[in-house]
Amino acid sequence: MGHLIPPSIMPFVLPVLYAVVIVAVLPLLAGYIVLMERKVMADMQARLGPMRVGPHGLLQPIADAVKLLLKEDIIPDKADRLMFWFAPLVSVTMALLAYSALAIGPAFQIADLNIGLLFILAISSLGIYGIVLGGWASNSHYSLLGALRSAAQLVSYETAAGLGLISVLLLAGSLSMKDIVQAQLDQGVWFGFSVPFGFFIYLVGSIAETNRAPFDLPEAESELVAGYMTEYSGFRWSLYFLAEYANMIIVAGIATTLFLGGWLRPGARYHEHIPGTGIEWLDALPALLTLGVALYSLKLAPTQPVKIQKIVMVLVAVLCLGVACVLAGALFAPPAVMQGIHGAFWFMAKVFAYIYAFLWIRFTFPRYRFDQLMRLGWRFLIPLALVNVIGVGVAIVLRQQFAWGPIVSLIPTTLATLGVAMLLAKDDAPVAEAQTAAGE
Amino acid sequence: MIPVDDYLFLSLALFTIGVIGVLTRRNVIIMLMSIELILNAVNINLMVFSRMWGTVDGQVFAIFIITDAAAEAAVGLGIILAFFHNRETVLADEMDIMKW
Amino acid sequence: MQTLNQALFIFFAVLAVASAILMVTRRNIVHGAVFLITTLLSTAGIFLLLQAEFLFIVQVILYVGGIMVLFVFVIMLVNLDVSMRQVQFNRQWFVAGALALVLAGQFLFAIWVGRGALRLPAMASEISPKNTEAVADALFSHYMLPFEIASILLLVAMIGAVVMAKRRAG
Amino acid sequence: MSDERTTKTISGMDSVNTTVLGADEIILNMGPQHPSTHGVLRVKLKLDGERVAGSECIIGYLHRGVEKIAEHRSYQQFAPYVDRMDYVAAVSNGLGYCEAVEKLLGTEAPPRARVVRTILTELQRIASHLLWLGTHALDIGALTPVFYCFREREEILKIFEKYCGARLTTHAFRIGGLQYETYDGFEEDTKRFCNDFAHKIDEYETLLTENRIWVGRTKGVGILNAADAIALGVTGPVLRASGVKWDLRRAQPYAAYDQYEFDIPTRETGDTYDRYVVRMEEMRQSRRICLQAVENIPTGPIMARIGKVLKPPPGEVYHSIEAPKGELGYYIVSDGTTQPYRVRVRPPSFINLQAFDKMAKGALIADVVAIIGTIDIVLGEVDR
Amino acid sequence: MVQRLKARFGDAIREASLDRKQAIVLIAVEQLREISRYCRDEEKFDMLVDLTAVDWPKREKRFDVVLNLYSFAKNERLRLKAHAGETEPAPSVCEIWPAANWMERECYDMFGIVFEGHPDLKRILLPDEWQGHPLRKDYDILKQDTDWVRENLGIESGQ
Repeated sequence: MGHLIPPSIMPFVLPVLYAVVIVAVLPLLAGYIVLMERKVMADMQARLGPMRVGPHGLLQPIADAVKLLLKEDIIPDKADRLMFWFAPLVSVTMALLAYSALAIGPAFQIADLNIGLLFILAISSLGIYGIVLGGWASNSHYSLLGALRSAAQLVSYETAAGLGLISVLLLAGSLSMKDIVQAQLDQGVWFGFSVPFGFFIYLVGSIAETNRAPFDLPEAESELVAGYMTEYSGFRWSLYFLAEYANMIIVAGIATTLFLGGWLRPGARYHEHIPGTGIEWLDALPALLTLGVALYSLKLAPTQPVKIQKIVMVLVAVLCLGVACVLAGALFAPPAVMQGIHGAFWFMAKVFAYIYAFLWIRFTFPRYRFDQLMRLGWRFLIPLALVNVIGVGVAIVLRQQFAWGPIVSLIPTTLATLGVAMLLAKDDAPVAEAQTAAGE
Repeated sequence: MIPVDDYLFLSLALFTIGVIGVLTRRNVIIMLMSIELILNAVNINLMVFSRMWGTVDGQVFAIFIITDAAAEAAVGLGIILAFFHNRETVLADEMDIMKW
Repeated sequence: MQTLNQALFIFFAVLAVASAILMVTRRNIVHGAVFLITTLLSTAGIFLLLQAEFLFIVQVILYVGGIMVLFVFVIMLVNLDVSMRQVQFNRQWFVAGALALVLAGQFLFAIWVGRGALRLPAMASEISPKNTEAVADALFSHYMLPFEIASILLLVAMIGAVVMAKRRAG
Repeated sequence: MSDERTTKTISGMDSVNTTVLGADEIILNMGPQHPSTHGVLRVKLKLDGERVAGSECIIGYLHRGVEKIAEHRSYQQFAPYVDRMDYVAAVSNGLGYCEAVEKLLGTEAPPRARVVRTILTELQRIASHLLWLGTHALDIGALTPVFYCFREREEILKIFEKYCGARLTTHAFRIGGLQYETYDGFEEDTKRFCNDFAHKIDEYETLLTENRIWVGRTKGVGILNAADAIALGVTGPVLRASGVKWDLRRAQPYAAYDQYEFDIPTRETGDTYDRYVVRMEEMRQSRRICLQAVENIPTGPIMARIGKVLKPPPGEVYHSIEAPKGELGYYIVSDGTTQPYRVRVRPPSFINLQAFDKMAKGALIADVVAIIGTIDIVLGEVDR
Repeated sequence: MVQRLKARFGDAIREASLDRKQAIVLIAVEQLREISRYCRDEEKFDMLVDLTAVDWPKREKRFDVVLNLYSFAKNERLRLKAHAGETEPAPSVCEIWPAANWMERECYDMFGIVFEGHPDLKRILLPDEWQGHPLRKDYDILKQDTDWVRENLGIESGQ
């Protein structure tokens, strides 16, 4: 195929292909994450969630998308027309741009920049403009307050999340996503386990960065009525919505690559198997999983009340069956192909697990007040992250000087950070009284 | 071997626009932004010559300029906010007294 | 590769100059800020062309992601529509403009004389020491002292900003 | 609140940003149809930046003139109106009114009726507190408790439906006793509900009480000390959370409360967290009362012997009961005819809402929502 | 307790009676504030449970201002009644019990009794520009302030 395309643009073909795939798949993925969120929320709250559109609400995202497209697109009359049109565009492009450095599988990566991680951080930090300009352009008091609050929140939690990442970079030694995963393979341990606090800080930081769960103050329904998105409707609003979910997937992707060993199969270290012979049973797991889903949906098909729901269920079953065959087939293919496909599967599995954790946290915790949110960010997370980074640095020095094992050297770090965390947490609680008593 | 002149022309253009911005505009914020523009023009020059000599000193110096721009912007905007808070105006002409 | 490189440079250059001009002339500051952001992003692009990846990232994160957010914050907090109505250019704009052009002319002449003398080495396919590592080494070896001074500078700036805010809020 | 400093808008563009930074306060209007004001309550907040400098509640959007209607209805005809006032706790409204008229007539409901009335009122108290907990948690951002609470409340409403056919505005009691005999499965249903309700409450406790964010959002918010509470006439859980151990069911027992022992939960600081703990404890106590009452429901008539047409001797009476929101009182003046001359309802929510301004001063916007939730007001009762 | 009141205020205490085992004391409206302060401080009636009014159109002093008090210490209730005329204002008890604030505003809104000394006496339930006081006996139940309805709601009121 190489000779068909003139050599000068040869290096650009594959990345462009991947980019097209990602941009096409993303809205669908975001839609289905919304469905997953509503389903998970429902079963946590002892109810069923969307069931009406398609079997078990599987067609709900498509219905939402169509509704959003048809909805009338209102622009407040005194709004700043140029900014109003430009703001959601900014946040969506930034969200999509950040995918370029994300390494889905060993092969499936648009551009392996050697400053991959920094690039994603930089681009996602530009997302703030979409929100701030959006809040400003809709020219209403509520959305401006919401925009300012969310910008302040993003800026402060970006530092916390960034510091959380640095502690991992010290271990990995490189910025490029592929090398980080490689480092985790060589050291045989996922960084999530070796630097637990870094993982915790990044988890909290990423939740705050995507305006979700306990930190979703900007669009806190009760006071500011959907914050900066108040004046948007119809397609424009769905752009913001898409940007938010795309950000969520990016953040999950970064966390998976850095803390959960990207596309590495759990227990990847014993991976030196010869193709066709000692395939570890773990490799077959993906195929078996998708096969199970296919059988389940087949069993469900006849029970669907409406005829077309039966067809949809059968369709879903066929789709899962196909994926299962691909995964099974890959087992016998040369290792490069097998790694590519299985890598992508494991990466997506971990991303979805991380997003499930997002949803889980979202439905158990009440919302933080704005000043508590800021206090948590600046007074608790950032100092903790700093201590963590120093701790990891010390651990690395220990490992080089006294050749301790990678794990052994990190234990003092975790203990030290734990101690500091307790210290900081202790003086957080009683502050609430003092502050309101002063206000009295 | 690409000639260096295109980059120099570009940074000169940005530099002149920045200077014009500072000198002619009345709004203080726009003046601050024009200063950022001038600093950016200087950065381009540094990068070009660092690339030409093949060393990284130029880039390191550019980093220092950016940090300095950050510090300058922070304090500058602080002053503007304080001034706006008291005098409700943002125009350079009306900032004629030192102590308000 | 050469033509693509040239095309990119022209694109970034034109974008930078155009948005710079727009920034200076716009009546609405928010539009001005957005145009400044486009200028900064296009200069970041030029850094990439000059194979300075780390600087590209620093420019994007620090300049656009940090300082410009500060600017946009202040613009929103400042009472915008009154200033939009006033005259945008001060009285002596004509004299200032002429002076600036004279200054530009001198620089132009200086560059014109040395035209073609300096050459950029060809676009190396793979930079030997990765750019980030090289900058890092330099930063922490030769430039240790300036690095510390820069950090003190930032500290002073932070304290200044805090004092400014506290006095106002007090 | 006389100086009405609205934001100065400069000609042309309605400037949004003038006062974001400006020194003068901005008037933020949480309008009648705000998602978290538990009904049509409008609060004008004077904000100094993020803090509330002063607040004024504007009510009356749901005013139906119930007291005027009462003067043109006979005693029995007015009973259903009473349920519409505090529509969340209709049964206890009915109990208050019926007992007030019985006092006016000088008669007493038979023992069996009194015990069944106590059981139904206590179930209604649990239902009302469940609704309060659900909406209060939802305002502060916890999305899950509201569904758990409504699942339990559903059980109670089923019992009401089986007993008197209606779920919300039940009109379960008649003056002089009860209209309907208890359906045969009544004792079992209540017992089953009370038994599995025990660990349900613990479920909410684990979800919220130790939750750092919940504590952070509620502790120290909307503080009301005992002296202010009494001066402002605040009653019910809000008063008990401020440290005053007073409950009408114990102080002046009515219906069959004197036969059962239950304790009265109180807390000291009187902030949102204490009110939350007091109400959770009250749900447990109500459950205890129900269990004791269901054990021995005395047999006997369910209706006292009073004529079809009630003509109470002229005079007046004031009778009050412990409704879930506070002391619900009825001051009835009769002029000997079949229609009451004047019925005055003492609504707990109306008077508790008065304390809102004292609690909200100095709080943040996000707390205003929590404070409205913690007073547990129902606008039907506030506006009458 | 009534003797102590009589000793203190003499003829201001018109009559004391028991109706359905509830203590009622009829007092002169001029002394309302002093008697209320006395009840709160000496007699420990520290909570004003309710403040309302009853309209007797046939009497020359047509309104009954009724205060229900409750004492936590003695666990007792007391009802003070005072006859107030249509025009002359009744003294406000807001300084003694802040709880009276909204209740007095409601009485003014419904009956038109002016409480002098009230910090912010304006209508609480009805819109401010509403004419007439609904709970008065002569205010027919079907009557409505038709012009307020027409100009604000733009509909011809149904009655």
